[in-house]
Amino acid sequence: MDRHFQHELESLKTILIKMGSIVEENITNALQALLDRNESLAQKVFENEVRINTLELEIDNAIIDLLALQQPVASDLRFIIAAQKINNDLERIGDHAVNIAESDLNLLKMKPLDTLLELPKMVVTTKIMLRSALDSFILLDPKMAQIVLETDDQIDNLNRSMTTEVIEMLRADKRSIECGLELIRISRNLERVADIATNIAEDVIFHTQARVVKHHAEEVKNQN
Amino acid sequence: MDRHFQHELESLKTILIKMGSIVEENITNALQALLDRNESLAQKVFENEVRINTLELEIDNAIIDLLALQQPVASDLRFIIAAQKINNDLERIGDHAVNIAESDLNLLKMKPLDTLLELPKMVVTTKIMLRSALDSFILLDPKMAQIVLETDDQIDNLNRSMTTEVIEMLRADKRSIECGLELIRISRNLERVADIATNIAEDVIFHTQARVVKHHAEEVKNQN
Amino acid sequence: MDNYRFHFRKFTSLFMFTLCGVSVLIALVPLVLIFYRTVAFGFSAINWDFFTQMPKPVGESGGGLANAIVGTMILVGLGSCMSLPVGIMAGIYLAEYGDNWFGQSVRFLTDVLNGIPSIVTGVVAYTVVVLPMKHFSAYAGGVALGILMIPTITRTTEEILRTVPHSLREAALALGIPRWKTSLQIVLRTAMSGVVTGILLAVARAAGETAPLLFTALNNRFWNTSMNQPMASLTVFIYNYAVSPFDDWIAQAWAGTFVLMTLILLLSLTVRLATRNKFAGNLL
Amino acid sequence: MVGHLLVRPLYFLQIMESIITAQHTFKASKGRLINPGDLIFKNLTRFFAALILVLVVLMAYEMIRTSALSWNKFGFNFFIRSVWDPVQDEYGALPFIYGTLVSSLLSIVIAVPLSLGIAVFLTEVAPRWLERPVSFFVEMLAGIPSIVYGVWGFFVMVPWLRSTVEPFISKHLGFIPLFRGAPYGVGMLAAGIILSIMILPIIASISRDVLKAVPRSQTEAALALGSTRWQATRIALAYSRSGIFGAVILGLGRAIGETMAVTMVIGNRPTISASLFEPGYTMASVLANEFTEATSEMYISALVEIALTLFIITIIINSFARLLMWSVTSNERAQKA
Amino acid sequence: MRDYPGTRQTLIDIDTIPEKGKGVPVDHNKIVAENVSAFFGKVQAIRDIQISIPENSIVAIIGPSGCGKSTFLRSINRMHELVHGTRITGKILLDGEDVYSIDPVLIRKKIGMVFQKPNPFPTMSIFDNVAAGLRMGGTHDRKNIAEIVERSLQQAALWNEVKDSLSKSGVGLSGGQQQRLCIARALAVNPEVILMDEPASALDPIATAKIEELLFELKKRYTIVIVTHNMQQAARVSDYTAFFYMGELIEYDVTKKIFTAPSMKQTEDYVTGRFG
Amino acid sequence: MRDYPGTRQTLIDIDTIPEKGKGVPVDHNKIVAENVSAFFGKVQAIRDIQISIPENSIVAIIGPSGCGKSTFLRSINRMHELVHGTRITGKILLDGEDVYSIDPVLIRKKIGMVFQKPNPFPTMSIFDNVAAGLRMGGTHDRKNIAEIVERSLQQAALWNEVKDSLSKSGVGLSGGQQQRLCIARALAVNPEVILMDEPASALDPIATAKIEELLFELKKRYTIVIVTHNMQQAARVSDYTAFFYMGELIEYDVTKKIFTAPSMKQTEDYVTGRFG
Ligand SMILES: Nc1ncnc2c1ncn2[C@@H]1O[C@H](COP(=O)(O)OP(=O)(O)OP(=O)(O)O)[C@@H](O)[C@H]1O
Ligand SMILES: Nc1ncnc2c1ncn2[C@@H]1O[C@H](COP(=O)(O)OP(=O)(O)OP(=O)(O)O)[C@@H](O)[C@H]1O
Ligand SMILES: [Mg+2]
Ligand SMILES: [Mg+2]
Ligand SMILES: O=P([O-])([O-])[O-]
Repeated sequence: MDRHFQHELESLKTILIKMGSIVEENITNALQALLDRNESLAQKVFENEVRINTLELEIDNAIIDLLALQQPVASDLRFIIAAQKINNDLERIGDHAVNIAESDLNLLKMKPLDTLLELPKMVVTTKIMLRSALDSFILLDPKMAQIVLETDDQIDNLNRSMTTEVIEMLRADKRSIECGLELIRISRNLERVADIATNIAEDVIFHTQARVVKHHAEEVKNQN
Repeated sequence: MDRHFQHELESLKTILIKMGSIVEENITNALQALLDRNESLAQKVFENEVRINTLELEIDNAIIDLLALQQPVASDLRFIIAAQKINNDLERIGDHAVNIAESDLNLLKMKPLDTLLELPKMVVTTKIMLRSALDSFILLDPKMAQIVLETDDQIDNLNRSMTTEVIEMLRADKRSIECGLELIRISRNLERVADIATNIAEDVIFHTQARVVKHHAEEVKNQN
Repeated sequence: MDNYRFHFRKFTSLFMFTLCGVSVLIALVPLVLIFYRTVAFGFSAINWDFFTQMPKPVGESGGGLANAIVGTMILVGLGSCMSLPVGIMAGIYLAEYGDNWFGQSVRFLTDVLNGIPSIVTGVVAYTVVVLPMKHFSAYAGGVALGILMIPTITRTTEEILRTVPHSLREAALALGIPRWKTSLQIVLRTAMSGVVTGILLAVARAAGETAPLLFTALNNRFWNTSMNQPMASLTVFIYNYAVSPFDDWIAQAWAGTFVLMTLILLLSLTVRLATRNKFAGNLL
Repeated sequence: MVGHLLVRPLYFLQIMESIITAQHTFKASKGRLINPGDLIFKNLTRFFAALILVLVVLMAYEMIRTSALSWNKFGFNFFIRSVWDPVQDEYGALPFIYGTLVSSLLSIVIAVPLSLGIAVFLTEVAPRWLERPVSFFVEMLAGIPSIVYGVWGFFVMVPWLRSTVEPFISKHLGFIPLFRGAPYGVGMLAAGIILSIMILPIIASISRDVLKAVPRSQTEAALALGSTRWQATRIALAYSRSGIFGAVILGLGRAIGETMAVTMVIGNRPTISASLFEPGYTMASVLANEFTEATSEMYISALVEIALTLFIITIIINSFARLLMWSVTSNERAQKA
Repeated sequence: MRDYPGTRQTLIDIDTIPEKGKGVPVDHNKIVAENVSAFFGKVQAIRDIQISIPENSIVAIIGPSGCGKSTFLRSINRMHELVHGTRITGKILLDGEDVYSIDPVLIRKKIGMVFQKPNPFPTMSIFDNVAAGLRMGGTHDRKNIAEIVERSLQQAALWNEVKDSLSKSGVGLSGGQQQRLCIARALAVNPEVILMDEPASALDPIATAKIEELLFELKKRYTIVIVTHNMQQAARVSDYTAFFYMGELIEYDVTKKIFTAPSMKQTEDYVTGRFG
Repeated sequence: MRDYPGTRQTLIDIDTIPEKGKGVPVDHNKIVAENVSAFFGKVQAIRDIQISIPENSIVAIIGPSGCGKSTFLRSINRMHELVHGTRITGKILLDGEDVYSIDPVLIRKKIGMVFQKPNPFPTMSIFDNVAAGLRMGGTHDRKNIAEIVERSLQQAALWNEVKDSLSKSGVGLSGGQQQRLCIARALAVNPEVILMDEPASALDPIATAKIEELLFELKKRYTIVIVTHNMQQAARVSDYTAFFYMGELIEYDVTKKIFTAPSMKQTEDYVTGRFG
């Protein structure tokens, strides 16, 4: 039977995807602003953040309404719970994009750097992870989500080496302490974005397979 | 009428409070470890983190079950939604405690610092905020929650001056770059903890007054 | 102890149900006997003449009860003409509007009328029609049967209309159908088979009545279709012949009994079978 | 066929509807609007309902008027005198009243247990293949005209009572005054038996319907408590007791007014006797036997007074039944509120 | 009277999100009850009900048993007065006109009703059931009737299931189908408002879901007032919800509000099941 | 057969969290159905039902109308055989003993039943209603009966409401009270299992909530099997849920599982309302 409720779930999904694409755009812009040394791109991030926040509130409201009015169960409920988490996660990614844009603005005030070290690599990987996580949600593809989980280690490694490299850079050139701090901040933020993309992938797995993978929950359970 | 369902809500609240106290303990330990240069306190943070993660999963499960089985509405639903968010928030605070503990371990490997700059102040304020946020949840006291929201600015200011001071410290003494980075990291993490305490306060206001204060939602709405 | 109790209960149960079965057997005995007698005695006395010939004078054998058969039809017809409109309309009133003191009174009086022995109806018809006219007539018989039929038709109509769920009326009214159309085209139509059943049973009952005709339509040994004259009826003929001392007449009484029973049973059984016992409970 | 008769008045109403154009609306007394067709239809049916009321009142009036002569002469003594002498124009109705009461009570005593047995058998015991034909036969009994019972009773039952049953009973139970006396065959016992056969199908089939109307959940509730089938049946009987009582009252009413069958088997002798074997006379049978012969005005008046008495007894019985039903239902209503 | 921001369409309408909360303005209050009280003899069943029902919306009435839900519903199309000894005070306006100043037959054509138990006319075929209101209302044009019957059955989402058995009896259908038949029957006389008194309480969950889906379609053309014992149902289908208690209207608001953050303590207690 | 981790107590039990999922082991399967099929004449209403019902738990049976829920329930206490022309194959074991090898009168004492519509015996007082089963069972000791009646009414959470009107008729109570009276009546004969066929479907939400609360109390002492059309009710009250469809048992699992992550597509479609 084609139910009205399902249309509401569909539109929830659509708007979540929309939010996802804005967030992705924000991440992209935040990094592109640095690469292109383009301040207006960074400004755009702040503008979009307002939209993201509004969307987050709307989606939160919609979810509460769905829960209050439709009494969802089983896969519907799991979808809504997943949507709620993803919403929250996207908003956090949005915050990290803003953090990066702030660092951008600080960096743009300083003299250009010769190298961004591991950052471009991190950016590419993070974006792929985020995109894959969102795609796995759209396509309800737990396999794709699984891949996201596995990619997280790469980012962690990149972040670690980034920190070491920046420290070395700072040792070499005392003047760029602020600059180095900003680079580390960007790297950390990217690492968090990747973490959050991982969370989204976990939620997708929960929604599609009714399996909790967060904190390696299954192993935790089995150990106890 | 005394309903079975209400007992379940009560036990949800109890366990959330329990989780809150463990998280608070972790934050305290993470900072005390630094102040006392006590590595075992830092280790304890890692141990507790496992418990926190387990609790988070349990609470998440319980919430899904409540939603699936009890079809809560109105204040019950708002309570469950608030509980879900607070659960998530507490877990994040737990993560930040771990981050701080990691920094602790790094710092403990280096030679002791003469000053922790603004950190002690930040620690006190953050702990008060977290405690107040949790208390406002326990007592369902939106006024107390409101105070938490207002305290957040202090922390932001402390964090900012902390960064500046660390940069100055680094300029003065090149050897302690790692040390400075860790201090900034701890400060940032504390700032995030305060943010999250603010989130909890927001959720309490939502639960008790059915009013969304996040992202200054009301102003956002009114502007549009 | 408990075991004993349990077996005692089981035994009581079995015993009581056996008694019930025995009741059925006892009740069936007279039915079988009556059928047997009527068929055995009546069927042999029946021939074509019985239906086509007039009664023969005392002493002559043969002849039939043609005039009585026709007379019964006329009398029942007269009764129906009188009772149908009153009975059905009053029945509709009681079912559709009758929840007030007036309806209660009418319902009560209808029940009274229904319970009045048929012989009393005859007495009333006698005082109302026969006494003023100073002679017995088919009219008087018709009035007596009519009075007899009215309560049956009224109450069966009412009861059957009441079996139509209230929700059906509300459904019709909510469609903007006026109430009177609702009563006629929804309620009455839904219950039509029951109403017709009620009428037919009233007719069957009237056709089998003897007492109210004894001193209203009286009897008539001759062919007569004038309403103003005494009129023969099957039942009165049977009575008169049965208590007579002549074997020939007694045989004819059995034959009449046989015909009457066949007629009435066929009538009511067809109706009952057609409506599958749906309304049987309300019709007695 | 008869349905046709029905359609006529309806057709008439349809024509009437087209005469009333639906646009006109009538104000009802409370100031709310009422549909005009409804107003006409309601009053039309009310008119016919009123006819019934008029009819009953008229009947009572007629009987009172005609019996006035007798009432004026005998007064209340009419009911307690045993004389019945058309020659002297002396009348008393006591033997008839006695005969009526005894014969109908006897019939009730015989018929009620049997009827209940049948009703229980049909609802609780009989498998479906048996239930249908048995109810069918029971209802057949109800359809047989009373004259047929009379004829059968007169020719078959009475001789059998006389030759077999009554001698047997008086031999074994003769010490009881009820069963003393010569076996005439005709008499109270015959009347009681024939009446019981006649009212049995009425009581049985109404009781069956009432029992059938007991919600299944009642018996199931009892069975689910671990009761035996009979105990569950008792629950059902208790549930439907007022309906069953109504059926019995209805049967009693029938028995009191039954004429032809009784007339043919009761012996028609206006005496009061303790023995059931003795002939008797009932109010209905005296009317049947003597009305046509009644010549004097006083004779007719006395007979009409007997008819009036029957009429009044009927009203009393009906009122009683109604009162009973009313108290039961209003009790339930009060409890529900 | 309060004015309502408009009917719920979907929970989130992507393009209008920033304007959410304003939505479609209420063009028109289809039904307005002013100080309506209803009595059964001396018993007062409802007391001073004041409510406005916007056009093309679904309004649910909830409340504990005996609180007067059905009574209020039935006073809208004047079915209340069919019970003996009843009385109504106050005004009920349909498009601004007092229904008690119009012939009830006309009012009931404009305000259709669907009942708790499906009640098709048992002697009529499916077709005739739907046509009944038309025919008895004086329409006898065959083609016209056939068209309306088809359209009504289609609107009631029943056409596909019965189109090959239109001449069969309506009582042969399943409970849910019967109820949709009753809805089609009500639609055939072209009402503006449809009142439903617990229309799904006699149905199983699947049939109930079908009826609920149907409601979303119907409200595009009709104004619907539905009484329900099933709070979840009220939550699922309605735009506005009225909570009745002891014959009074305690709270009337957008359904979302009633089920996420009711203003009155009594409402809160009722919807969360803390009542009584 | 599957073995179940134990009955649900509260959702979160603080002290046992790490051990959650192991919980109290199932001591005992109170009822075991093995390959039960039931027929009405030639119609097969249920097919090869295989189910184990753990002691002191609430098992809900859900499924679309006509799927055989009631039939299965009624075959447990042999009420099914009361309908003419019915037949049952397979085994139903109560504590390991086949109920079809015992006198039905004895079985029904051990397996009580509560019906859809409250059905107190209308000719009896409240007291007599509760005492009916005892008396019919042959207990006539007054003091004993009075004690049992009080205890049963207390267990059914009705004692406080009726203790001053024990001699009044049971039909004077409200619907919800009547249903609790029926529960007390069933409890009085000291059953081990209680079967309930939609016990709250005729009640309003408040009365329903009371009955549901009562169930939580009752399961401490009895094993309860409840048929319900109301899926939310099944979710709220039961420990295990069985989903029937077209006479077959599609899925039987812990209630949480059925409502959050059912294994079978059909179950999922049914509980989410996508069915049909
Ligand atoms: N026919 C009647 N006669 C007298 N009082 C009545 C009648 N119908 C209803 N009432 C009273 O009117 C009040 C409101 O009844 P109503 O039927 O409107 O309640 P409801 O909210 O629809 O209840 P439910 O949910 O049980 O249908 C009740 O208290 C009832 O006692
Ligand atoms: N007395 C009967 N005679 C013949 N078939 C029956 C009878 N009772 C039930 N059935 C059939 O048995 C099947 C199962 O019926 P059952 O009453 O067990 O369903 P259910 O799941 O309880 O439905 P509901 O939810 O409507 O109560 C149905 O398909 C029905 O057609
Ligand atoms: Mg933000
Ligand atoms: Mg963690
Ligand atoms: O929002 P986070 O600080 O937990 O990444």
